[in-house]
Amino acid sequence: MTVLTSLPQFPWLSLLIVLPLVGALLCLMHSKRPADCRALSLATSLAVFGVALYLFICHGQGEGRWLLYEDVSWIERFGARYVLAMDGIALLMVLLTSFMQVSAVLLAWRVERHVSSFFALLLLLEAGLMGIFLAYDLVLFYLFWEVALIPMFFLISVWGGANRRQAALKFFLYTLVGSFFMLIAIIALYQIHGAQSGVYSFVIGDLLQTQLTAAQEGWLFAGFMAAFIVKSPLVPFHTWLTDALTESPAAGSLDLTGLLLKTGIYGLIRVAFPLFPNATENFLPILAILALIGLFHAAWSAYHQDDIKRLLAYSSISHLGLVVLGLAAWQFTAWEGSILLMVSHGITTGGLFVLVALIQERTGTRSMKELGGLWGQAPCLGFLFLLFSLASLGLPGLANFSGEILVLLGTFQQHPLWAVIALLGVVFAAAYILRLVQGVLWGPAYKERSVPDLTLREWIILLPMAILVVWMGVYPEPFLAPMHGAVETLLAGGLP
Amino acid sequence: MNESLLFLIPLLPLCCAVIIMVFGMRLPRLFAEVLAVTGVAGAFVLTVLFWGYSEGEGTRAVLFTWLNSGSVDISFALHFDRLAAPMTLMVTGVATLIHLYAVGYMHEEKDYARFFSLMNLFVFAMLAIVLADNLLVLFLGWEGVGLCSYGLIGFWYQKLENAKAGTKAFLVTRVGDVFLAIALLWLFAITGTLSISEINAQATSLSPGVVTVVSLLLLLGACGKSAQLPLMTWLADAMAGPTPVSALIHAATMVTAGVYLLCRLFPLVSLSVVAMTAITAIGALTAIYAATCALAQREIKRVLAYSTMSQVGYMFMAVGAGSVAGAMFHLLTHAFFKALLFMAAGCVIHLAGEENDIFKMGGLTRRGPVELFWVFLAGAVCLAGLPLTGGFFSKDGILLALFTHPDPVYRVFWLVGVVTALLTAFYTFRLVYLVFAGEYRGVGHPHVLPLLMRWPLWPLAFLGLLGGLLNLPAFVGGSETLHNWYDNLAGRTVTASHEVEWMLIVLAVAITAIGWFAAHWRYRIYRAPQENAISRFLLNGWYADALVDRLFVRPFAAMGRFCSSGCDRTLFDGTLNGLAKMATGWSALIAQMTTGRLTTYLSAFAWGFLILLGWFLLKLVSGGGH
Amino acid sequence: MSALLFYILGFIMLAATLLCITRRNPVHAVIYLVASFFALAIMFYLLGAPLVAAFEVIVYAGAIMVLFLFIIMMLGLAPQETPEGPGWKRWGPLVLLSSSLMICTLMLIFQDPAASKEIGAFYLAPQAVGEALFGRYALAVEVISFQLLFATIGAYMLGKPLSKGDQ
Amino acid sequence: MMIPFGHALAFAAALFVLGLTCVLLRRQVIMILVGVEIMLNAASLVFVASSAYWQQVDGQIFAIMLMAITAAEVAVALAMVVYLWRRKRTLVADVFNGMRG
Repeated sequence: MTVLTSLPQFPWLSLLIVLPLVGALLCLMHSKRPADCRALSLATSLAVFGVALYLFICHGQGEGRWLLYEDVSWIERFGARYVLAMDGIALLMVLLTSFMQVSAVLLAWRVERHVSSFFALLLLLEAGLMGIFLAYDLVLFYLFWEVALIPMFFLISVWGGANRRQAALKFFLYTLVGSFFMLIAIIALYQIHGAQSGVYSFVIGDLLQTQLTAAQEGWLFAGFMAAFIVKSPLVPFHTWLTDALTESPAAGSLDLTGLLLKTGIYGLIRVAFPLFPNATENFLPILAILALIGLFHAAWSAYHQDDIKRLLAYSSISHLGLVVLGLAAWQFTAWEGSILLMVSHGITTGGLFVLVALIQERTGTRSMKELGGLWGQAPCLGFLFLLFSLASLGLPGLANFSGEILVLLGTFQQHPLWAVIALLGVVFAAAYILRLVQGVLWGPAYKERSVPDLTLREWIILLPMAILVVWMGVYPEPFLAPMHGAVETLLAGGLP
Repeated sequence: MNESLLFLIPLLPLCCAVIIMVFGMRLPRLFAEVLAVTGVAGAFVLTVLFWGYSEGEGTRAVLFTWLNSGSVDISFALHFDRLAAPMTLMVTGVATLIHLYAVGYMHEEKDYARFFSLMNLFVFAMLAIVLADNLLVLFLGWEGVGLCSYGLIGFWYQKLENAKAGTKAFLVTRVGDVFLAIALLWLFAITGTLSISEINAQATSLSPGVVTVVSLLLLLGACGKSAQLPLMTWLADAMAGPTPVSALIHAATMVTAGVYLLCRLFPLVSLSVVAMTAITAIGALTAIYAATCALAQREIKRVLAYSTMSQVGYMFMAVGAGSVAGAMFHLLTHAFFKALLFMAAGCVIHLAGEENDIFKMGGLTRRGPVELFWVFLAGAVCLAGLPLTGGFFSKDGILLALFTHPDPVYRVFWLVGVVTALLTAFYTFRLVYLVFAGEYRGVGHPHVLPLLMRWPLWPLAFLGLLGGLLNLPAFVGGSETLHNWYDNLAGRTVTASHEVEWMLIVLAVAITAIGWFAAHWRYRIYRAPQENAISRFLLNGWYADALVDRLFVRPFAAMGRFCSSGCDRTLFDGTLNGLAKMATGWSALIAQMTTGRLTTYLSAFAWGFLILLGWFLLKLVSGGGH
Repeated sequence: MSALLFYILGFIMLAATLLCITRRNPVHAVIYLVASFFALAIMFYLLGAPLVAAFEVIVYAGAIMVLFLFIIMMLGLAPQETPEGPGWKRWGPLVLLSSSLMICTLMLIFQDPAASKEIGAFYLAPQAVGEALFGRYALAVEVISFQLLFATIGAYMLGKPLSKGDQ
Repeated sequence: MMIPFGHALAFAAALFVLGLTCVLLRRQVIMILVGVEIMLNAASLVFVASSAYWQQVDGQIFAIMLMAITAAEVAVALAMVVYLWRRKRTLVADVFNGMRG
């Protein structure tokens, strides 16, 4: 292990996790005063965002493997340590999480039932996500993995739509089964490593040195992949997502699509690939095929949907297919593109989900048959909807394109055929997105209902997202720069 | 002056677009209009001012890094050279006139902010294509053009058909974009750069097979934007947009982008004989296809749309025959007279009381200002290729290039070009006769033509008629200005004996005359059209839409249904529900054993105890005691 | 002599127990059981455990079984459990189970060489037991005393009159 | 005393099996408890016999503790019997099947 552990510094990373937890607790303690809860959770999420922003600006360009590292002994008996580590990729994910969380809190402003619990769960979810992105010890990682799961389950099952129970249960079972395999693999790896070296440890950095036979590596890798593939989600393990996204409350779907889905891919990058390089190498083509199937399957399915939320859920699956494809290409540019796309997809699809929630609030429907002509009634809303849709469609100059083109440029250098097939998927993306835009914005307006335009609060949610979408499309350099070093080390496999 | 000021040329329309988009509805209408026109006119003036930069190898300017990751290092960079300069001038110039016209045309439209901001954005995107230094910036403009056409064709979105036409334009061109993107990725993979000039420089060192494939991909990409076979179906429907938009799409922006792309990458494309032949073949096929379709159209703008397709086919043929100068020459003259024709058609439609059908027009010389007839005629004779007009010289140059090409197969293309010219002359004059000759057959009341819709036509008529001077052939005493200006970028120098040239000219004149006379004979006096299978076939564009629908759209929708209902609902969810049912069944079975009765549990415990004991015993017996 | 006595007592104990478990009247059953415990107490004495024997009589036969009797009488339990009595179907398998258990256990016991060794003469004075109990096993005694306390509290809680909801 | 250790154990086993039979055979809760007592006594017998066999005090100690624990158990169990009787006016064990799956 590195000697970074001894550096005395302020525990910024712990702060990122502790702050939302404290916020959640305070929310629960003020359950009688909903207004306070709102203000409190907004303040908390803003504070977390502030910390993340500070880290991005002041620690974004560090030397060495890690930008920040914290290591405290935790459960000594088992060799589980409280290790948090942040590299460029984690930094981006942390930034995205804290940013989306502010939006989610603002979006949930009008929740009426069990306000304090809602915000507490939202903040707990943020803590879990932060933990996933920062943990560098497998027990800790698994712990946060489950911590992030539970609030989401309640968010869906209590505040969700008509079919919420079933959707929540489906979500819970899928992810739980996946993570169960991961748990087994974690323990097995721990045992193997301990028996080999005599040092029983869960820290990823220690486990990297484990010598595994091909069969062992394959099985352990499969265990981890079960969790990550379900979470990513790749076809055919994706049906939980469409239901969960469709049924969950607005803030929940924002977090689900923007952040929770990324944990699966992040797990691939941070845990599965480095720990099992040989198995990874063998598995990459399969991963690519799964990704491509997912990309096309979801694009086709999206075209058939009438419920706009469900359509967006499929579009998420399709985009994440491209992200996974970039990872499977195992190429520097493609990886950077994938990570960038992950971030930008979080923002664009997040924005779309916000807008869908607003549209549903105003019109009471999500069916394209009953929508249309919104542009004339609420031009600002329509404009932003168009903007995010176009970004999602991969228009150059908007956020998703930067990631997509990097993925494709990188992938083509390794596997031209994959890139070409993926490009065909781009047309399909255009097909369903344009169908969405046409169904929502164009056509005759429904005269019997009036659709008010965006309010100030909604502007505050959407405007930063819109600005980011353009910024990331035109000048993604600030987001690309921090990850260069991290991607390089991860690809080389030469981790400390 | 600093060369990065060159960025003002595309950024001026962009900034105006953004300002209008954000503040348009809050500011007075006049402000938005002035801003829109100023943006484009400013770009025109700047182009003139910066003309000097284009000489020699041209000037490169880098704004800032766009994407930087690993070996990818792409900047927002532009390259103002001899190929880009005239194109920029044309785009901004024609677009300025169109914008002026649009101010008049849209004076009753309430949603003007969206319109003008999209128009300015459109010009920006086209300038990005023209000025791009690397293929990614070009791709930015390329997609941007698609987006703007989407927004503008579907501008009157309340009618769902308009929105659908816009969507169609975006989607069909996007299919072409995919091929362009593949070419882009491929070029990057083999050359390690996306800079156009570097790719052109490295072209000779690439393997011929790769060059051929990449060129064909580029061709398909160009086909999408330039509405060539097989990706041409969107253009006719694009008439759903306001007339200034049609003018912009057909004359200054969008459809010419494909031709420009091929000219830009000509050093690469020209290396492949197969690709060059394919380009010519596609151009020729489209030219004759569109010309036949134009014969039977009833809507004035559709006739013009098909004529555009046909004329762009000529430009493709020119590129295929190796004459970049010829292609660009035709592109420029075509831009002038087609913008003119569209804008005049807009006036005509206004006069006919928003009537599109040419069979319900007629006698419009007497209903509106007579000058309209003259400017429309000026455009028409250019299109028909009447001698001494701009269109005549540019088209003749292309036919000459085809005729003199060493490969004998080009004679076939040349013949197609000649036949197309005949058809062009025929349908052009058919249009003129149906619209202007005879008595008025419609019922609509004429609208008043605002001044702004009238005077922008004059400069265009002037340019169209005298456009030939741009590149007057040597044998009629010209100096081939454009060809010399392009210098080493001009492609193959067409050399032919004077006899051949004169023969071709005489032939062209004869053909135009025949077309005119045929139209004169058939349409001078109005006769009601007869419906028959052939006319329906041509009217529907050879049923290409239906074919596309059958071949692609329906299978796609079916696939969507299959994936969503078939796979997800039935297969995946069904399997899981089955598993869940099975688990529930098992659990019910096990739950039955949980009777809740103490006695059951106790006896189960006792039996278990017995088994345990028995096992011990067995172990002892098999172990032979201790 | 004492060996013979041991066997006689053993058979008395088994017979009393058998009668106990087959009586339909619970009062009779408990009385037979008391008899069985007396026999057992004397067996304890023969095995050199006078203190345990005394406790067996005082605590088991004297206190616990009397408690049983109290409860049975207090609740006025009917002698008959079920009108038709246990049928073959019910106790046939039980006899099979019990006998096979018995056989298995006996086989297990007697295959061990230690089973045939004789128990030597042994006598443990109550004082020695007391010293061990409050010396080495003091902590265990404390724990058990706690348990008795809790049991008392538990019995008290259970014995409270039912609240209305439970009825 | 000249009896083999095995015989003492055999008596204990027989007592135990009788107790178990009682537990399984009888339906009344109180008789089930009686069966439990019988089995506990069988255990006591083993403890005491072992104590004599190994000449050690511990077996007897455990027998005494067993009695103490049994006393506690019986106290609670009989209290429950009373409780159950109050609720359902019967002590037939099969009636109490509230834990049914």
